[in-house]
Amino acid sequence: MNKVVANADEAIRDLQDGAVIMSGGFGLCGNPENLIRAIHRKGVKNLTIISNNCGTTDKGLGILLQTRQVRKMISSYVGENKEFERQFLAGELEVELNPQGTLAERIRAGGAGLGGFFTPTGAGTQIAQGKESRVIEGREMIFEKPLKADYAIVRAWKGDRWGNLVFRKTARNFSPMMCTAARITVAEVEHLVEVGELDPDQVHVPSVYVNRIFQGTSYEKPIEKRTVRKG
Amino acid sequence: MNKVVANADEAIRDLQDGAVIMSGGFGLCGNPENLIRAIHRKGVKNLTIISNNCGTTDKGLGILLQTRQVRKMISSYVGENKEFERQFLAGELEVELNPQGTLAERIRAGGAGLGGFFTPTGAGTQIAQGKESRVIEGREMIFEKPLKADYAIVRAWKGDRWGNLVFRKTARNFSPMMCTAARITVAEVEHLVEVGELDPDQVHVPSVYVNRIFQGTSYEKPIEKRTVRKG
Amino acid sequence: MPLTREQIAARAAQELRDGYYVNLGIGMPTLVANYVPKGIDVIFQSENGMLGIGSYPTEAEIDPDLINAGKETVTEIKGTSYFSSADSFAMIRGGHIDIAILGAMEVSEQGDIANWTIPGKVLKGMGGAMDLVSGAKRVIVAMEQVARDGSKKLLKECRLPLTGKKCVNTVMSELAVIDITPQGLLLREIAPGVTPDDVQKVTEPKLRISPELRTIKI
Amino acid sequence: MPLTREQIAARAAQELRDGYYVNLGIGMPTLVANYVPKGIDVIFQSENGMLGIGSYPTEAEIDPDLINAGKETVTEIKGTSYFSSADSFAMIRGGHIDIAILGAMEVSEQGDIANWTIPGKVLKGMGGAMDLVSGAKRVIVAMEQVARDGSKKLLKECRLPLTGKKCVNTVMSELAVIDITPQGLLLREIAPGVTPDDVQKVTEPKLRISPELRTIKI
Repeated sequence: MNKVVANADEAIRDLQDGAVIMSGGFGLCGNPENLIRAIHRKGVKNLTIISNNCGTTDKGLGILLQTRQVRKMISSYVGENKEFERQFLAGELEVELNPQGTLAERIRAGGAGLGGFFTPTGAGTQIAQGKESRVIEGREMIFEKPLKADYAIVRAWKGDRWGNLVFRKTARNFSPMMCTAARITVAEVEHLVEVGELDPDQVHVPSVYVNRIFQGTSYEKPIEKRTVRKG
Repeated sequence: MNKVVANADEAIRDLQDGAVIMSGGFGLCGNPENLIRAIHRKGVKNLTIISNNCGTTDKGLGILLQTRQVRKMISSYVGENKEFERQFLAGELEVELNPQGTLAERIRAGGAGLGGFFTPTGAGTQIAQGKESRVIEGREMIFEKPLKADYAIVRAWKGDRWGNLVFRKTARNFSPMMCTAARITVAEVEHLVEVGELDPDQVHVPSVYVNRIFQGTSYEKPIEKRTVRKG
Repeated sequence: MPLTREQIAARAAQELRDGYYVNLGIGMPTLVANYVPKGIDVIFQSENGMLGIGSYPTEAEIDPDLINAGKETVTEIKGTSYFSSADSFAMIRGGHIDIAILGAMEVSEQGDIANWTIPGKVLKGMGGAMDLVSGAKRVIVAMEQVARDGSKKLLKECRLPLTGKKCVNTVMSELAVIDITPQGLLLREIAPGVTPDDVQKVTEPKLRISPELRTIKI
Repeated sequence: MPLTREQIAARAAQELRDGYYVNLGIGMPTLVANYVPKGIDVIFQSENGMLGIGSYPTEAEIDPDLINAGKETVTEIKGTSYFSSADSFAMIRGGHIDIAILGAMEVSEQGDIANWTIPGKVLKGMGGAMDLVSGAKRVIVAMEQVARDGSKKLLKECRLPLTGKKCVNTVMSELAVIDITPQGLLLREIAPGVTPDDVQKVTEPKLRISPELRTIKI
């Protein structure tokens, strides 16, 4: 079994126009930087991107907006991005907003083979429009459907050659669920290790979910809000 | 914040007749042995137990059957227990069987505030009887409801004084979800450590889910099927 | 005299109890962390997947893999744990967070809250706000009584798109502490030197005044 | 000559490919692990929360915290991971297991399977069987053609309570390899010295015979 590929370009060799891509990351934290750059280089268009945010104007997924590669975003929060705003207002970009927890749970449901779930989040708001609703144990709940993708792209801290992944701190966020919900999951890792080096009790994503893996390079890890205290 | 109690008896001091209790463990693996013994000693009756299995005739949860403390079991597999069979056939014990994955997912839904979910598991079988069903993306699915409990009792390998838990190997099984789905969660641990000793990236159950914790003693850890190869 | 933003945060912090798990929204609610009563353990959750938020880092401690939901660099404490977004919102939605303290643009006397969008303005998204207001055991809104344009924010019905229905328990403003009850708004505490009438003037629904009305102490 | 149980397992193992993730049921399917073709990596999943099952332990290696779904003591391999039951069945239900190889009491020509209970007999429960048959990408049933009481097990309709509907892809028995297709049962391979007529005699529905019918090679 060999899931290791040389680099990001090889990892997305079969990515085509119109693909649905889930991308891990919360803001610019935990972004699969190598894979985003490779998609940018490849120039595929009409992408649907499922990701909590859409980067900033010139960082993260934002660079795919600059080149007009994205047709639709499925996200929970898309502030901090002027180009996004412009394309949306001009009708060039379709946007589907989900409450953050609903987005995470829909991705999990997609990966877990569930047909959907009832959640209280968003009941009675415009998010509920057009959705089935019912009262369960005295609470109004709405029905939410699973999300799946053609590709999931994530960045982990460590990964072994079989695809077992370990994340670091809040860089984990949406990545574990996304790995489960795509036809092809690609992981870039900061440290590619041999099979057997990761503690089996502490694997965040079991190898079954990862199809391709490589060690990323040139991590920029930009910080959006550099808040500090005096030392 | 002090969640540490002296022992299992103190941990279940307020447990009453008729309570609904989730118990971690798969067969006799990962059982909260101290807590099961304490429930046995306390003699509370008419319990509803939610656990994948019901121990064996004289081990694990099976000892609560011997003393007729259990009114109802919600499980997936209840073989290996003669007393169970006798009480069930005599109409003394109510049993609700769930597919194992549905049981796990219902407990997760209970802890996660969901109102239920559609699953393909069990569609077209007697498990589907009386349940709502619908075709989703071409597959028949049935609606399953969340499960909650008054108490969850689990055994972890390590836990800190705030209740962060780490499990070991296949002793993890149902315990992480059960911790989330009860009004009062009690964890017995093999090693009680100071706050800060567990790696934050590798906590399986965050402290918010645990109300009471203590270091267990006298672990028997019985083995159901001792299969060996020649060394 | 009306409370300052810092004083509103300090008043909100008085609701914290030993062992509480708390989620703070961005803006004024973030300040609440500075006023945790001495001698108690309060653990702050961040919906991007962290329980146990510490202070901001020193320059040397900055870690791009460690941010809060407002995308600010933070630190961990002893007892911190990290988890995925699905697990984080399971925690929030499942009622495991004792208090969420949030800002708002509008709150209604039924406890409806609007704090995520203004039609026709910039599209941003609700992030985790809808999950937090529907999931936390208790929702406290920390906000000023009147918007910058002079309009009231505590209303009979919200005019902006809702974040959640019937979910706010208490509003803490520069003038008052107001509970949302099945009988409507209940004025429980009032800023020093402020009269119930002063509060009523900037509140659209009729206020009931608690028989135990007292002055806010910071 | 009909295959032995070991030979049925060996034939089933021929379906394994490098990089497959596989769940084996208890009984005969467990034997499949002994016949993994040389030079490929096949990873076995156990629904109690383990990916990467090793051999049985030596006496010295026995660990009560490490069992498979049949409650047998096992070992881990390099690359093993552990997870919760909810995560394990998310993996199964979500279609991430390439093949499940299971025993059965009855299989119908539509691919229905019954393998969890006999009404009036001892109550045991379905365990993870219903999830496995509905979740795995491919379901192979390894079983004998005839039950101990002489009754056929490959039927037009199952008589026992179902474990799952339309989920079995292939049946491997001591006599044959039979695919379940939209057009019914397709006899693809046959044991050495056995005729299609021999197989038909112990099979209730009409068998179609593959134009490429071949002899099973172990």
